[in-house]
Amino acid sequence: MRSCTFPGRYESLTKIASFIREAAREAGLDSFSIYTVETAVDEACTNIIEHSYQGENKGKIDLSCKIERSGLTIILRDDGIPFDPEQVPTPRLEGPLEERQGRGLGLYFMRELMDEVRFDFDEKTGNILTMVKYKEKHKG
Amino acid sequence: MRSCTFPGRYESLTKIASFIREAAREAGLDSFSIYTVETAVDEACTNIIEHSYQGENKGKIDLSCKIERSGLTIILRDDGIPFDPEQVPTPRLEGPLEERQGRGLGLYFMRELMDEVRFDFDEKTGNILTMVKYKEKHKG
Amino acid sequence: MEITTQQYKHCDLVWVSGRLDSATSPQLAAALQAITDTGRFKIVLDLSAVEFISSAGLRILIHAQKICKRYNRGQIILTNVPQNVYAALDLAGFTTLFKIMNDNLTAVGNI
Amino acid sequence: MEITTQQYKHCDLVWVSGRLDSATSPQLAAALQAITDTGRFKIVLDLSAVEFISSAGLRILIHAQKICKRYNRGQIILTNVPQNVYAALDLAGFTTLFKIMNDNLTAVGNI
Ligand SMILES: Nc1ncnc2c1ncn2[C@@H]1O[C@H](COP(=O)(O)OP(=O)(O)O)[C@@H](O)[C@H]1O
Ligand SMILES: Nc1ncnc2c1ncn2[C@@H]1O[C@H](COP(=O)(O)OP(=O)(O)O)[C@@H](O)[C@H]1O
Repeated sequence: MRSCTFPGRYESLTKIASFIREAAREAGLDSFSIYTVETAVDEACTNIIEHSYQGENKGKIDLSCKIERSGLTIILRDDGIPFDPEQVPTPRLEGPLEERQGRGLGLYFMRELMDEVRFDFDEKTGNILTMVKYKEKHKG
Repeated sequence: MRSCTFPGRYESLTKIASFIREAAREAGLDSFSIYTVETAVDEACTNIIEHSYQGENKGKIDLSCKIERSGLTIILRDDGIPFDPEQVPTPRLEGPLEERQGRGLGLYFMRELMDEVRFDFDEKTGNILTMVKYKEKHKG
Repeated sequence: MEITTQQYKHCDLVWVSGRLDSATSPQLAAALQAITDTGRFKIVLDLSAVEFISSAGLRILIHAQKICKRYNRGQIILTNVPQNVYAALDLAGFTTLFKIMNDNLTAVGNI
Repeated sequence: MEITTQQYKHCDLVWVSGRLDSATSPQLAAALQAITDTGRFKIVLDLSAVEFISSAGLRILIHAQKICKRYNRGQIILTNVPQNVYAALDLAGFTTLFKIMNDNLTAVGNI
């Protein structure tokens, strides 16, 4: 278990990426899986800053990683507002340019790129996002 | 003194170029001078085929080289028609595109690129073109 | 992140390096807008040196593509797209919205 | 001598290698005419691999340039001109009659 706390601003994303790549490497993920984990965590942290805290420098992001035999578990904690992930529509991935949106891809990316994505909201613990990436052989 | 006879056709130009580059190298000319000699000889041989023989495969070109301490002397001989080099006008090297000609550059190139250019026409010997290129230090 | 822009007669070539995330994407947005603001809508975007792209980066691309393609004025062509960046484009369903070419010469010649 | 032609939307890129003398220049003339005969008059001519050019080769270039520039239709831009080839162009007073550029991308982008 390794943990680190980062200030809730976009500048932190580079450091968060290094931290998470390092953990993913140690967990034995292949290089493309490392990239997908980096992407999912970037999307999650961006959402915490943008939506949960509703802006930069409003709060912190706690990041913990558990390296297990089966893969990597990532836990992100923040003290911003909760939300209902079930209410978020899946983005439109086909159709003409004018009907496509640059918004609404983050959650979709997280779900597509990680094997498990779970949100827990609690007054005491704050918002907790748990994401798991399995190694190839532990999938399915 | 080295000599070689080539069939009077454009295909010979590559072989003539190799022959003359080799001689120029042995004469101790610098690499740009070698290129200028190659050019002058190409122009001279093209003129022999085109103007003196008035076409390909009408006669031969005798090429001789004298390597001297001061540089390289090249002698080209053919049995075609004579002409008066004095009657050839110098080409126009300035002015707008429409007034410029692709023709008439060969003789000018030979004279510019070589240190000496002399034509001798004689019923018995045929047409003889003598061109000399001096090494840098023997110039002027 | 570094961005360089080269203006040609027919188009502009933009080269961007580093991470395209929420922190840096506004710089790319500004560079592209600087071009479209002058009425130039044919842009070749060389992604060879992009190490990472998030949905924030993709958002910039699709927004700029909408600006460029409006009224058939132009387009953004992507070149030298690294495998990881391509995977992100693909996941977002964006690969059909951009011409993707192997080199800048082909893109500049055909835009 | 080898000649390859690449057609772009805006122009054609012609790459020629070897000797441009009286024997081979007609091939280049034919390649250029094949392009201009289809009504395309913007040609980038990459001379990087030309080892030698005589006045016969220069003649082809100026003739094709006249065809391309007539009625402001287009032009031939020369790229990657080797030093020896440049010297021949210069001797003929042709360097002012062609745009000479360092690379194909710049030429294709600006023709
Ligand atoms: N951590 C979060 N806290 C609060 N709201 C969130 C969070 N993550 C996502 N959301 C909500 O879900 C929506 C979709 O998020 P996402 O798919 O990342 O796209 P985008 O951020 O571009 O809107 C957001 O607009 C926001 O309303
Ligand atoms: N070897 C030659 N024999 C006969 N006439 C020649 C010869 N060389 C040159 N000439 C004449 O001189 C003219 C100019 O020659 P040149 O400068 O090489 O240009 P071009 O060959 O393009 O006409 C030729 O058109 C031809 O009339």
